[in-house]
Parts: sequence; C-alpha cells; structure tokens
Amino acid sequence: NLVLFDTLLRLGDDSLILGQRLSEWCGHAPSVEVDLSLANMGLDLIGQATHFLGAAGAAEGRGRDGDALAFRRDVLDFRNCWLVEQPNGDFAQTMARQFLFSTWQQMLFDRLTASTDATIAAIAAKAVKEVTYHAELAAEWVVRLGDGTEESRRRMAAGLDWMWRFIPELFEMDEIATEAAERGIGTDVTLFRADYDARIAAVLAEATLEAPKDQRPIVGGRRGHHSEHLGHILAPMQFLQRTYPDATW
Amino acid sequence: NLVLFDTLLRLGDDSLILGQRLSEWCGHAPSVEVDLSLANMGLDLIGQATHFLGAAGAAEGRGRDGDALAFRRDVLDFRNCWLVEQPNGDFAQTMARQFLFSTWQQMLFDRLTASTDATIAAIAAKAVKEVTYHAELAAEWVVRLGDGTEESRRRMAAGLDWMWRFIPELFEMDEIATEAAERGIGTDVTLFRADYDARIAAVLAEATLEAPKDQRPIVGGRRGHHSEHLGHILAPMQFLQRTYPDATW
Amino acid sequence: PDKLAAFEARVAADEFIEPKDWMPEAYRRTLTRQISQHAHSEIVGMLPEGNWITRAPSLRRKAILLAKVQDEAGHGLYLYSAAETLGTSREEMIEALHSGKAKYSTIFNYPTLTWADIGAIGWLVDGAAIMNQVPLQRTSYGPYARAMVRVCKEESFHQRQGYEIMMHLAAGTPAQKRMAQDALDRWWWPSLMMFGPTDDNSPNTAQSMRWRIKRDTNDELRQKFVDITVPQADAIGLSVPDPELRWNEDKGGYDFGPVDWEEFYAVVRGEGPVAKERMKARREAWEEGAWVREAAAAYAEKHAARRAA
Amino acid sequence: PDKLAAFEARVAADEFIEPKDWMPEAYRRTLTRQISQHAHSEIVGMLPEGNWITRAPSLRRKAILLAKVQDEAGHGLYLYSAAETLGTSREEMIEALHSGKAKYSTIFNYPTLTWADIGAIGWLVDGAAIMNQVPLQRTSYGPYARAMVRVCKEESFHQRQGYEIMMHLAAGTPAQKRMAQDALDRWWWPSLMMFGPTDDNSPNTAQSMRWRIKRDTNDELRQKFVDITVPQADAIGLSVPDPELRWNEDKGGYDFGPVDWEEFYAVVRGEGPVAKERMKARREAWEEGAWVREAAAAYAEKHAARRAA
Repeated sequence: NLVLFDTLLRLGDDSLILGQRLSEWCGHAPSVEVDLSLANMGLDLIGQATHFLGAAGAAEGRGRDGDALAFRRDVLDFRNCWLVEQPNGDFAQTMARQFLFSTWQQMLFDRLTASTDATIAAIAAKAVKEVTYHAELAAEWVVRLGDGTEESRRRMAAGLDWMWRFIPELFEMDEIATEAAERGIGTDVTLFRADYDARIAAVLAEATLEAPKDQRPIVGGRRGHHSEHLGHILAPMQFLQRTYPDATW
Repeated sequence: NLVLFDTLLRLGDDSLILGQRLSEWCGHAPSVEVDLSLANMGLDLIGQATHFLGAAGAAEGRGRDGDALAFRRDVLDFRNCWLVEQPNGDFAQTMARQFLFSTWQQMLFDRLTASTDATIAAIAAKAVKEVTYHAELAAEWVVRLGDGTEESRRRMAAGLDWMWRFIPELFEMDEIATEAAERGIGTDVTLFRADYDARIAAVLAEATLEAPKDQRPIVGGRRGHHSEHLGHILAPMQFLQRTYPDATW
Repeated sequence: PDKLAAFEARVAADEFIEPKDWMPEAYRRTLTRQISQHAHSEIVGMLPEGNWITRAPSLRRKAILLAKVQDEAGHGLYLYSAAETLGTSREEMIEALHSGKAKYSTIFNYPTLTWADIGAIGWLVDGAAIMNQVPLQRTSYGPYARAMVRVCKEESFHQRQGYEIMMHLAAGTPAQKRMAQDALDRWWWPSLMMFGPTDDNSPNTAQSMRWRIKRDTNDELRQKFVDITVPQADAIGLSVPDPELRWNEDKGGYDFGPVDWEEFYAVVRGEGPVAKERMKARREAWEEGAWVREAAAAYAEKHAARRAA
Repeated sequence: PDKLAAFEARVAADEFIEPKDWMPEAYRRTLTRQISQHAHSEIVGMLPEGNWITRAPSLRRKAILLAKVQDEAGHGLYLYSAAETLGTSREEMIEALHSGKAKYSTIFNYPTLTWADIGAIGWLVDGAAIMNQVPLQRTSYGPYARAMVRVCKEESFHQRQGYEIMMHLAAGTPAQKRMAQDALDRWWWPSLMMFGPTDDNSPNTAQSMRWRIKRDTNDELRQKFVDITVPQADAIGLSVPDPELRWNEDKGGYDFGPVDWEEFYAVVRGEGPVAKERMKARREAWEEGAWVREAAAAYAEKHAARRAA
C-alpha cells in the first residue's frame, strides 16, 4: 500500500504546506477583504490536508493519524512539491503561486473524483469546488495586478518569474505516480498539461503579461528533496507537538 | 541553590538569545566587515552562554547540561530580559539593542568578576573584555549613524525608540536578584544605574540624538514572561533537539 | 430643538435610528468613535491570535483558529460598514488608527506567549467582549445593532471554543496545566480592564446610556463578568490570581481586588507591552498593501472606461 | 614585447608578480575574474551554511559553524583586497556579481536541506575547494598566492570539522545516518562539478597553466578528489552514489560515472535550484545596507572636515 500512502501524502502535503503559507498572511494582508479571502483559502487547504493525511495514516496502517503525519515528520519525509513551499513574498508573488498551483489542483481534483480509491474520490469531489474558486480568485488577481498599475505589473511579472520554474514538477510522473495512475488511484497528470498551459496562457494574455522563460526543471519534492524553505516552515508548525510529545491538544 | 541556578540562567539566557539574534544576520549585513563583526559578537555571546548554562546545569544538579538547558526549555522557563529578544529590525535597530545591552552587560560583568561564586567570577573575567569591545563597537555605530545622514539619523532614532522601554528591566531587583546580591553571587545592578545613564547620555550627545521618552517599564522576562518574539526564536533554535530527542550531535 | 426632542423620544422608546434620520452631532461623533474603535479592535485583535495559527498544535485546532480569526476580519468589515453609514470613510478611520488618534481595545497590547493564551483569549477576552456587546444588540443605532446581532452569535461560539481549549489544557499534562494557569494569571487583570474605568471615572457613561449606545455601566458589567467567570475557572481547576477574591453573600456576587488603573491608563496611552508591535504590523500591512489597492482601483477604472467605450 | 618576454620568464621561473609590476592585460583580466569569482564564492557561500546557524543542534556546533562562516567572510575580504590590487574596486566587483555578469561557484546554488548538509559541505565542498586551492599558494600573482596560504590553512580545518560531523551522524541514530547518506547523495555530483568542465571542454586551461594561475587540469583535480574522498566515505560507512564507481588498479585511482554536464551548464546559467534565493539574499543585503555605508562615509567625511578645520 506504499503507493496509496505516498499518493495521499503528496496530496495532503501540498494542501498542508500551502495552507500553512497562506496562514502566515493573517492580519497582514493589503485589505480586510483580502485577509478574509486568504484565510478562507488557507482554511480550505487545511481541511483538505486533514482528510488526505488522515486517509494516509489509515492506508499506512501503523497507527499514525493525520496529526502525527503533519507534525511528526521531518523534511525528508514530506512529499509536497516545491511550488507550495515558496515564500509568500509580496501579494503578487503569493497570487502567482496560488494561480499556478490552484489551476493545477483544480484539474487534478477534477480527475481524481473518478479515482478507484473511494476516499480520494470523495475528498476530491468536495475539494474540487473549493479549489475551483481558489483558481478563479487567483486568476482574477493575476489579471488585475498584471493590467493594473506599472508597479503592480512589475511585481506580478516578478512573482510569476519566481514561481515559473516549479511548474514542471507538477507534471512529473515518477514511478509512484505512474503506478498510482495505472491502478486508477491517481491520474496521469501529463494528460492535462496542454489544458493547463492553455489556461495559464489565456490568463496571462488577459493580464497583458508575457510568460516567463522556461528553465531547467526543479524537481525532488515528491522524494523528500525540498528547497531550504520547508525546514523553516516546519520548525514553528511542529513546535508544540515536538516540545510536548506526551500531550494531546 | 535555586538562587544560583536562576542567576546563572539569567546570565546565560541573555547571552544565548542575543547571540542567536545576531547570528540571524549572517550573510545579510550591510558589508562584509559588518557581517564579520556581528558574527564575532554572536560567537562571543554563544561562548558566554555555553559557560553560564553549563554552570547552571551543574548548580541545578539534576543532570541537565548546557545543551539541555538551551534546547529543551520552553518560553516560560527562559530567564532572559525582553531587550535581547527584540527583533533585529534594520542595522540601526540592531545597534541600538546592542548598545543598550552591551553597555549594561559590561558594567555588570565588571562587578561580577568579584562574585563570591568562583565560576561566575571566572566567566565574567573572561567575558568582560569581549563585552567591553561590543559596547564600544555599538557605541561607535550609534554615533556614526546618529551623526551620519538624514536617513541614518532617522533610523537610529527609531531603533533607540523601539528599545528604550526595555532598559528598566535591566535594573530590576526582584527577590532572586536581591538575594544573589546579598550572598555576593550577583550584584546590585541599581548601583550602576547612574553610571549607565551617564554613559548612554554621553554617547547620545555625541551622536547628536535625543533620548527617547521614558514610558511605563516592561518587565517579566526574569520570571518567564516574555514578548511574542521569544517563541519564534526558540522554534528554529530547538528544532533538531526536539525532533531527534535520542540523538547526540 | 424639535428635531432633538423627536430624536430623544425615539431613542427613549427604544426605536432604531437609521442612517438617513436626523441625529445630534455629538451622537454621530460618539457612535463613530465607538463603532470604529470596535472595528479596529477586531482587526488588531487578529494579530495576537494570528501569532499562533502557524503554530497551532493540531490540524483541528489550526482550522478552528483560522476560522475564528477569519470571523474577526468579518466583524471588522460589518463594523467599518456600520460606521461608514455615519459619514466617515473606512480610509479615514484607518488613518486615525495608524496615527494613534483612534483607539482599540487595550487587551490586544498584551502578548500571546503560549498556546494557552489562545484559550485564555477565547474564554476571557471574548467572554468580556460578549458581556459588553450583548446589550448593544439593542443599541439605538440600527446598523450597529444589526451588526452586533451577528457578531454576538459568533463571539459566544468563540468563547466556548476558548474555554474548551483551557479545559483540555487544565486536564492535560502538568506542563499543559501550568501553561493554562499561567495564561489565566496573565490575562485575568487585563480582561477586567476591558470594561473601562470605574463608573466614577467614566463621565460619558450617563450620556451614552441615555442615547442607548451603552446599556450598563462599566462596573456593572465587570461585576457580571467576574461572577460568571470565577466558577468557570473553579470548574476546571484553575485559580483566579486575586487574593482578595471572595464570595459576598449579601450582594450575591464576588468581591474582588483593585484593578491596577495606572497600568490601564499607560496601555491606553500606547505603552502596552506589545503595542508597538501591533501598530507596526497594522501600519506595515496597510502601507505595503497600498500598491495592491491602487492596482485594483486602476484596473477597475480602466475596465469601466473600456466597457463604457 | 620585451616586457612580455620578461614577464613570461619571471612566471616560468616561479617568481611572484606584484601589483606594481607590468603584466599583460589578459593576465590581469583573467586573474581579476578568477580572484573575484573566488571572493564572491566565499561570500555567497556564507548563505547555505548561514541557513543552519540558527538551527545548529548544540551550542558547540553553533559556535563552530558561526566561526566557520566568519572565516569565510574573512576569506572574502582578503580575496577582494587581492583582486583590488589589480585595479578593480570592490564595489565594481559586487555590482558585477549582482548583475549576473560575475559568477560564483555553482555548488552554492544547491539547498542545505538538513543538518547533515553542513557536514557534507565541510567535507566535500571545502575538500574540493582545498584541492583547487592548495596549488594556488604557489600561483604567480603574489597577493593572490599569499591570500591562498591563509585561506588553505583555514579550509583544511573546516574540512576536518565537516567530516567529523558526518562521522558523528553516520555513527548516530538511524535517522541521523539516513540524513548523512542523503546529504552525500545530494552533494556528491555537484562537488565533482566544482572542478569545472572536462579538460577537452576547458579551452583556457593551457594559458592559465602557462601563467601559473592554474597548476593542474580540471580532470586531474577531480580524479584526485575522488581518490581521496571515496575511502573517507567508506571509513564511516556511507556509500558514494555512483553505480559505476570502481577501483582501477592500472591507473591507481577510481573510475567513476559521467557527470551530468547539462545540469552543470544550467547551474552556470543561473538555473540552480536555489540560485534565485542566493542572488536575492545578496542583492537585498547590499541594497538594504546602502544607507549604512552612506552614513559611515558621510560621518567619516564630516569628521575629517571637522578635524581639518
């Protein structure tokens, strides 16, 4: 069941880490409305992580629950992609990350509603609505900032430039992803790469922005090889569980 | 031996937390020379912390060594003052903190060389030279920035303004400090308050800066009641020891 | 004078005053100050709790806390809207906050030091807020009263969640229980200060009560809070940090020790332990977000222009 | 041409060229590029290790790491000074770094993911650096050679400390051993890339060797590094991640698999995994520190003026 376990970890960790990143904004957003919408997305993502990681613990069958998985693994055991662990930066950078990720997650969850694993299918079915909204909201901001002022345009372009190199990892099909797709638990993400590219291009066009230059793909997150950011995300996130190992909360 | 233990913790935690703060600058200072001098002060402070906390562990006699004390206590058990846990801010803020703290620490260590506790006396005798240098270096920067450009002056004033309210805590004589002074382990810090104020005033005068307005003292660090910053300092600092409790390094 | 008499008669009859109705300038001014201060408190109040979202100890607690802080942002929005109906823009109110002219609740100038503080804030701070706010559901100004109805419903939910955290900690490991007691020790007195100065130092109370924008005196509310909260602390085995606290059979309430009013006024002056952090965070969020707000406005304008063309 | 012949004769005789001596423009240019690139590597190299100072697992390790990074800043300083003797100012060199014109070692574009990476950097990266640098103690340019003497002494100290960390981890808990092996897996190939392209892709090697600013070819140094390092890995029970690695009795050294030169050139182009982080950190430090450098200059000027008056 390693494939199911790992598939669930990848899904759960993506949501968890991005949710954690978004929650860093709390109280610091450009307006109360934006604060609300970032918290709202963060909440959706933490909810998804709770379901996926709970299911991962069950699939593993070694008595770890979602909290144990979220709070008691170190970086090498995290399975999220590099994109979600990237720093918030300014609001444009946060929206660049959200747009590139949620657009992908929406297409992914859409397909996962047909997963042969009933739990994955059920979580995806609920989450796809949330994520569709995230993708739309982020796309609106990409357009608004790209086609807003000179400054917002510059910042939006810089945000996309920072995040762009992490797209290829989203479409990586390693052994586990391939087997998950073959077993129908997961899906072959390369099949919607063209749709994804088209959607990104359409939004960038509307935002009057050019796509950044492609570069050598950066991968490794799905095998536990992350950027330096993840360790700094985990240290505060896991502090209480690490410090008080015998406590429940 | 609670008084000795607590006295040593206060001394060690001040050095440890300020050393930790300074080490955050590493690689990010305004020039290589400044990077070097910040790392140098950080190193001195970590060295002092190692001695004081090691002695604290011995005084406690419950088998905790310096690392156990540094890496396995949570906020309520830390005994440092609020000043040292304040954020680095910009370089002026860092220098304001250093100036106000090192000037005090130098006067303190100078007196502690006469401590009836041989360990404290020995650590202080070695450290007072280091700290004298820190105080001088910081004072030079206060003068240089205060009397530099318009911008540096504004920033230096803002840095002092942020740190000023934490001075009274340095001169607080609670029960433990009083007993430590009576037993000759510690010293009555109020006795050098006037010297301290005079020294600060002289440097500010040279820097052509006015002293910030006094406000209600903020205290509590010596009893474990800290600002919100300390928790964020401890989370990364203690991460490895918390995450791998059975490991040695 | 006719208008004034009519206004006062409506208020006395517990009718709602609506934005388009005539009202005395002092009423408008007092209400604007009160509602905007309340709105600012919701927004600044996100910070001490936001400080623990990234460190919440379980996924469930993280979600609950995130939802709570989100509710507070929502409350801030209703309240700014209610205040705007009185003729002051949200930007003006925010500028007043950032310049230090407008105030927010003193309680948010204390640090959240441990996870137990999140429990203590829910239990004590939201508890005190509810005590203040429940009567305001019947305040004389319509938009404010209606905002309060929604706010109060959510606040009492938050209060229960906070108490539940404390209960859990108090029944937990020794370290957790210590954390809980320490949080109560630190938050108790500041919570009592939330009701404001004693009645003899609160000169505007009479006028505000006559206008039905206050329905009980500060001391009445404080007494009520103590009477409700002390048994809650007892129930989970925590002690209220007041050596003078004892039940007074005659008055059917607790006697309690004196609040440190010097501390209160210092905090009102902006000298609370983390007041500088709070204002810095809010100012930076606002200033660093300026380009986003400008971009959104520019985009909306371009778009409207294009559509019109 | 006389000057040139005299210069070449001195170099061939292993004499030192000093700043005031005549030298060919190409020599000056090549050396400036090489020394400044080396200086930049020291400074950028502070970042991956600096990333772990705040998280070092014991007070002793923290102090050692802080001292090491401090040494690197010191090396950066000597090297900038050595390069300045060739007529380019430190500011110009730093501008060239920030604009992407000047390079630094590709190795620092990889992330330090776990504590074991600090060991791996000391062991492998400093190890490779020493291999490159030891011969430079006898390089033809005097100030560079003298800087190298000091640098090499400290680097070999760092290398031993790094190996000691790895040894400790490899003998530690299973989690620690895994961390150590994983670090070796990730740093091995990038370390081999530190010696630069293969000799047949390194057209300037011959000229540099004639000028004595390079004393061995890239492939010679790489081979030497592999031969020294593989037994070190064996000694602490770690495996070098190269299935083609085997001892070759005939050449008295190891055969090893091909380096991924596509990755190398991508990293040279600035596409390393954390290249953006490194350049952002350096640029921000420089830009955000501008006011400090300006203030120091303004103060010094005022002061000099006052003294003169």
